[in-house]
Amino acid sequence: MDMWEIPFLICFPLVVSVLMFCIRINKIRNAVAYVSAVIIMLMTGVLTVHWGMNGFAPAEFYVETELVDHFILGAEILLMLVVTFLSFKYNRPWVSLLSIVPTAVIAWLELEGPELDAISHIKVDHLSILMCIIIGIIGSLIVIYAVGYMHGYQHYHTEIPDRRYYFFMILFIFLGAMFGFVLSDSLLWIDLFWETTSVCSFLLIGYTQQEEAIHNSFRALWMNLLGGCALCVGIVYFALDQGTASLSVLVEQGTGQAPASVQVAIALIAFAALTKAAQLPFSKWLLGAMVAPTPSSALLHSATMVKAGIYVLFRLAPAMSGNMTGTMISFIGGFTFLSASIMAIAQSDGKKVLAMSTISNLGLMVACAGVGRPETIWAGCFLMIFHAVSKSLLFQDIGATENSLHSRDVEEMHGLLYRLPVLALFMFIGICGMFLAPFGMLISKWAALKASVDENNIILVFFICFGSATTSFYWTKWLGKLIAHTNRPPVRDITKKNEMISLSIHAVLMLALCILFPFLSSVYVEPLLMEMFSESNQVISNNVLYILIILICFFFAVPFLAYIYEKNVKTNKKLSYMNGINTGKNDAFMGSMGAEKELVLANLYFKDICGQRKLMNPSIAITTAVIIIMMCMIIASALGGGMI
Amino acid sequence: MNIKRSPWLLHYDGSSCNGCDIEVLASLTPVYDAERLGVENTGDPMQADILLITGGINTQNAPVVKQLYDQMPRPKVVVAVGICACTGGVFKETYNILGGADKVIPVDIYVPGCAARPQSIIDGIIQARELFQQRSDEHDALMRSQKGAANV
Amino acid sequence: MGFMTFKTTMLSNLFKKPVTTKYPAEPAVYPEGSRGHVVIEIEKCISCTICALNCPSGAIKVDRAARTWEINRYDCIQCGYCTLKCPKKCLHMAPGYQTPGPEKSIEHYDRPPEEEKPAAPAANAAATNAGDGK
Amino acid sequence: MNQLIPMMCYLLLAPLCGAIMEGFDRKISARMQRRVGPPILQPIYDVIKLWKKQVIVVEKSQNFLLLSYLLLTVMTGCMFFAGTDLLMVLFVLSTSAVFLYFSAVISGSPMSTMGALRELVQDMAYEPAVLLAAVGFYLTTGTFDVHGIMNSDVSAIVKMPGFFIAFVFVLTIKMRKSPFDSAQSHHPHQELVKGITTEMGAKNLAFFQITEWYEIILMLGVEALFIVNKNPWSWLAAVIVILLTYFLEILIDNTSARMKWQDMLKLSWIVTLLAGGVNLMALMLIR
Amino acid sequence: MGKKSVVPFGPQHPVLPEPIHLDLVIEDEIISEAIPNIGFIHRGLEGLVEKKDFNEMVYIAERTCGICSFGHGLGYVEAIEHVMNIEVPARARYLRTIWAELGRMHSHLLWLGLAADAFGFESLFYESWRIRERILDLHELTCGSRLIFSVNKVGGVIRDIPADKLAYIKDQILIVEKEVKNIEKTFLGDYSVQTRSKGIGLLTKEEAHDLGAVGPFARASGITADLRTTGYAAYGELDFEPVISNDGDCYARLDVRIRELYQSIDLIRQAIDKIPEGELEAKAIGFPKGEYFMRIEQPRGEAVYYVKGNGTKILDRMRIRTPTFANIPPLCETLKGADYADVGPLVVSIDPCISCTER
Ligand code: SF4
Ligand code: SF4
Ligand code: SF4
Ligand code: SF4
Ligand code: SF4
Ligand code: SF4
Ligand code: SF4
Ligand code: SF4
Repeated sequence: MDMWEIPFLICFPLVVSVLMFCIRINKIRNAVAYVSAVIIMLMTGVLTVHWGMNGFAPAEFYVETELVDHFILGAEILLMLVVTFLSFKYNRPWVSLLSIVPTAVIAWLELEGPELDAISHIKVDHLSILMCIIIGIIGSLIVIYAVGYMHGYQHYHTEIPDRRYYFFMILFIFLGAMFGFVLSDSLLWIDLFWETTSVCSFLLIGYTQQEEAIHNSFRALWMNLLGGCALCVGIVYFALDQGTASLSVLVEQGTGQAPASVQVAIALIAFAALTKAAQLPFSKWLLGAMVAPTPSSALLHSATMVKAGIYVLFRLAPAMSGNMTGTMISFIGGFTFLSASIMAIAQSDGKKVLAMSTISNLGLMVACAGVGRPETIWAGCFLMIFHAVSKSLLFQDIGATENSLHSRDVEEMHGLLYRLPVLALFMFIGICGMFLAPFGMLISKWAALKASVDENNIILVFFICFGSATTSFYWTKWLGKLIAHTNRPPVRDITKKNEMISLSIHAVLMLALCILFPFLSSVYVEPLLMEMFSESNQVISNNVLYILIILICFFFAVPFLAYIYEKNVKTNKKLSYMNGINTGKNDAFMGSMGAEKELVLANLYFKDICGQRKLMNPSIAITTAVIIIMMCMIIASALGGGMI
Repeated sequence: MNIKRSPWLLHYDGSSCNGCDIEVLASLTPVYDAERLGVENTGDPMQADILLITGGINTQNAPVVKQLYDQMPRPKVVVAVGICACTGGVFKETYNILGGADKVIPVDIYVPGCAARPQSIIDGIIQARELFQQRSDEHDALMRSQKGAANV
Repeated sequence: MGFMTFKTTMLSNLFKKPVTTKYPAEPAVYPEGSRGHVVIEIEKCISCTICALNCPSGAIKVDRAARTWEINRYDCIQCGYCTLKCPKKCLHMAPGYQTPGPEKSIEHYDRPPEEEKPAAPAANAAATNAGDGK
Repeated sequence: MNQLIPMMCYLLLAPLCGAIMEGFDRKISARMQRRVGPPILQPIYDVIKLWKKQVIVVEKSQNFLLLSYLLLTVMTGCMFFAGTDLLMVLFVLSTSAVFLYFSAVISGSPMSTMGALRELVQDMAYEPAVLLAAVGFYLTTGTFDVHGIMNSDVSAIVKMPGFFIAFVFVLTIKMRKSPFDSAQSHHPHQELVKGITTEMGAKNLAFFQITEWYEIILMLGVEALFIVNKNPWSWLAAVIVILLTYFLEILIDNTSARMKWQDMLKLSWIVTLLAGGVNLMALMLIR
Repeated sequence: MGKKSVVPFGPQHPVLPEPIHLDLVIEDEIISEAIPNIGFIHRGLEGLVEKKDFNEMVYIAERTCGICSFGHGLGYVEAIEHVMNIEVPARARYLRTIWAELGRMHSHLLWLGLAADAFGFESLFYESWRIRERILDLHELTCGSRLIFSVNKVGGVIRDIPADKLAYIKDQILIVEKEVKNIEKTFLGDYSVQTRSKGIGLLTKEEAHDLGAVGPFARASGITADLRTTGYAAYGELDFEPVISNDGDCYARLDVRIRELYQSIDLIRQAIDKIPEGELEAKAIGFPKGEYFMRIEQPRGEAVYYVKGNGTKILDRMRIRTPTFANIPPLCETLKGADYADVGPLVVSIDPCISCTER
């Protein structure tokens, strides 16, 4: 059996990226990008169908890859050169060390190291296909959106040199690398793709080449490269000890009584995944990534970069269940979930709220992976799906809103539903998707809660109970801003058609997911769990799922029917209550100085209690300490156990 | 339907000397306890049925009084408490007092007294709630007759 | 410092009789000397207008020619100054208050013609509900 | 059938019970303050009155949002009394709370917006305790199903007194009782005037009021879960415990000042963490 | 714009029965700016002096405010008496003192109730006002009216309090004392009340002095200022010390006023014990000519009455400076940085009387 779609999906974006770089006429390049995005989307579909026709069974390919291996090594060295060059150019030479050392080690392993077992380098199963679908659909939609967005962006930000060819090039490299990443089973390949995403994100964040952007991009780079180092050390140690570099073998050996090298490798790889998934203490790179143009934030946050970390953790999940690595990961994840959601409360910059909530949601997924039981992975998968769609929707929407409103501050969105109705509606759907009841996010949280109770993970139970309360808080208050009544004049909506297409597809996807969600669970996610754990506990019984479907219909129907009913009720309008000193419109009152004063209503932010400034450093300190201590304990116990 | 059992008050201090003002409050406290008549003292014109106004009207509070009255949903009743609210009282000759509450809004019940005693205020509320009921009934009758007319 | 320090008071209050007066089910009681409203012994009045001139809120009107004495109870502040000033001491403060009403009525008293022997005070309809304490 | 009867009972009787309980509440409070107080049926009179008043709103959508709030809450209650999954009930309940928030902020008026934000803080304050209580039920009885919990051998409270304390503590928030009534107070004088309900009048306020009743009965139902077990006598115990807590809430209401939301959040989280946490740890250890 | 809200507070606001308006700028419910606006209640009372004779003005001066109405009447007549050089008989001075202190008790109890109400303690509000009703009954018993006494006249008082009523007053204030002791435990000792009063609205002694605070508000910040020590009415013959506290927060203000209640009770007892028999009034002959500033201690602090007569029955000028007027600048100082939830309690903590401020 052969699946030609796989190399296509990995290589095609790379080819397109070269095209992007070469074509300097915007119209043509846009058209090519558009078409390529559609092709990628279609191919993802074809891959899925093809694989499905083969019976949804895990499949392995490419055992003999001598040539490709050399190519991969070459690419790795190329990446190293790029990093070294840039770090010297921008005066941060030490960063290059983080790239040179692991590359050298890997090169040594490949060229001089012992002969490794022959393994299949590519593996297709439920999880990787799921990731492919997310990358293929969301990623491509983001490209389509970027076509419209970057046009407006460059139009309004004249101070930023127009390097769209470069931007699109990196976008496509990114997509290719992500496909490669989720489809590879060879740890060496994974390492390359890993480093590629790190470098691409670095380049994307630094796109504007302004001081802040460069600063933030280097932060992202060193954090991710640090993870890369850990990954690399883990791989080499594992490979030297066990004579193979296969991820699936690693996981297989990791379940049950694992040899020391496997334990250490898993811990190191999981640690690497933490950096990629922007968990505390490494969350700052994701926050800094906000300086980049919105499509890249959307791409980094929803579909690709951070999901890579989650993907790795999901893969490792069976090997983390019940051991110290799992405890560490679930603690870090839970802690990040809670503290990032608390910090999100203090943010009023829309993009920062999204960033914080991304970190927080990823935390929950990481925690799910750390517990490593079928139930939690079930929840984790749904969290991932819903998060990908709604975050991507929100990021794109906020970008479009910023272009029209010239601000992305949540406070400026007062009454947005009256001023920019379409975008506000999309935003509304996206936010609802993030936390409201019939939407999947909340149900996933519910499942996560239940699973962690089952696993006796007390701390996680607390994190989830409190975190879910804080999460609703910051989302709800944002939603409230959108719908508040205002008489301010409408804003001209200058959103491009491309952006609208992408946004609408996302919104429809969101609603569809919400309704199809029980179906998805039984058809796809449960087999996934079977594959991973060879057991599948139904977290939420079918019975409940049916009730949920009814609930969902009801949920959509109630406001609708209520609306229809209330439409005919005669109501008189009145002025809002302002202690008796309205001036006839609802946006102002008679001020103390005898002149009309504008009414301003701001949300609560608790900036003194949960501001980033207050909480970030303590959180980083706590998590760093936990990671160092736990890592030492894991390594010590693994090695110690080995010695005894 | 009997709606007079639940007259909710809105109290606004026009320009009273506090005398009537605190007597309005006193009529809600244990010794007089207007709540046994179903009274609730809301601070919100949206939810009020009876506007108790104390003190006269001056140039600055006239728009406020008018506005509060306008924000009350119908049916509604206005009670002027104290002679200041009735006529301007001792202050009616000053330059700043325009007169009683009836200068800007229609007053239904006048409660005299300086300061108006809690008993008088309770009397005023009782009269006001009868009026409240009556207005509601009138409105119902009107609606019924309109419906009847439409059916014919 | 304590928590719920008021609980003993509240619980014991629960078993005490409310202090609420039953008004209007029971009539209000006023102590002697309560300044409720002004009453006039109209037959004693000499229409000197001193009361009207001195009333701080201008509630009294006296018409010497028509032999009338009028009071607007919606204007009277019950200060009692008129009773101090009246040379014939025919004004008094009596307990009990003017009933609220939908209109600001003026109470009107006619002095009986001089020739006639003083008869019952002639008060018009508006006067009947005055000072009955309700 | 078994599920339908309690559900119908809830649907029909909850507002009535809620109203009468509130009537008693007002009467008892009045007596504590040495007043006569309103008639027991006063809350019902109020709602009837509100129903008949002219509807005026700042923003028309408020009507349907409040109606949705009512319907969703009622639906959640029905789900609970039909004996479904407790966690689902709680999560859906949190969604209905969002509708209340919407109906208040949509007016764009200062008092109701600030009240609504405080309401959100209150939601944030009580949610962990309620969720933890559900977790506690699961740990003691092995199920999230209301039916299952009811049919356990011993009352859940035996093993989860800490959760019970935390739950009763946050019940004060849910019942909008002083000291935790910063979003909307039954007392006439509040710094936010009528808080979250400031822009609700007439029928809309009636909706709000009725929903409150449904919600309180639902919360008391959850409380009953702590007591009820297989033994029919436990029902009587549950009723007694509910009445006692209700009285306790009235007493608390009458013996405390309104705390600021900051203090409320701090206190309720601390109580939840301590009472709930110790209990949870104990439960997980003995499991 | 950021995260700041700009919202109105008042004039119609249930926490403050009187209309005062504040433009508030708040962030996270913390006030960063508060601009007050008054005038909703201005009547122009002092202008009436041009239309009413100086005897009628007594009744109008009383209506400067219905709460310390007795004090206003007192301040005004004492000012006139000084202008006219009238020696007020001792019994009248003692009676005035008793009434003034009864007035202070009713005012402080009223304030305690309103303070409890402002921080949302309904039953404590009701309890305070229930106690206050006893004092109001004493008012009515002795003067014929619950609030507006109308017993002062230039030269003395109109009514006497016979011995049996004095004894009755003594009995009643004994009961009041017990009841106040009971609510004091809650006002000063309850945890929930303390969260709303301790450390709230701090005003240091220096600030209080520089911004011109008066009355219990100033005394709670440690300033020993009590005009009763000047000895008007019969205060010169009674024994008392001004009540002060050094904390300068809302808690101190509660504390000072509660202790002043006991002080008033003590003063009334002393006055009843010492009251001499004798005339109630001295004849006032002629019309006032000349001017005088009379300063007295109202429940809320120092009030100043200025009168200027020209030898006719119509005065030239009458001016009143009231305690709340002096207390508004320090209030605005304490509002900055306060919580929105504390606006009500803080404004109430100066015991605001907008009515007399705006007259
Ligand atoms: S009627 Fe008298 S007591 Fe009432 S506000 Fe006017 S002056 Fe004051
Ligand atoms: S009591 Fe006073 S206000 Fe009334 S009529 Fe006599 S003088 Fe005038
Ligand atoms: S002062 Fe006396 S006698 Fe003169 S008019 Fe008046 S009531 Fe009559
Ligand atoms: S002098 Fe008086 S009237 Fe003139 S501005 Fe100043 S406060 Fe206003
Ligand atoms: S000083 Fe007299 S005349 Fe001048 S504004 Fe004041 S009250 Fe009027
Ligand atoms: S400064 Fe004093 S006297 Fe002058 S207007 Fe202002 S308050 Fe009146
Ligand atoms: S005396 Fe009057 S004008 Fe002069 S500073 Fe004071 S307030 Fe201003
Ligand atoms: S301070 Fe207040 S209570 Fe005293 S006289 Fe002035 S307004 Fe009245």
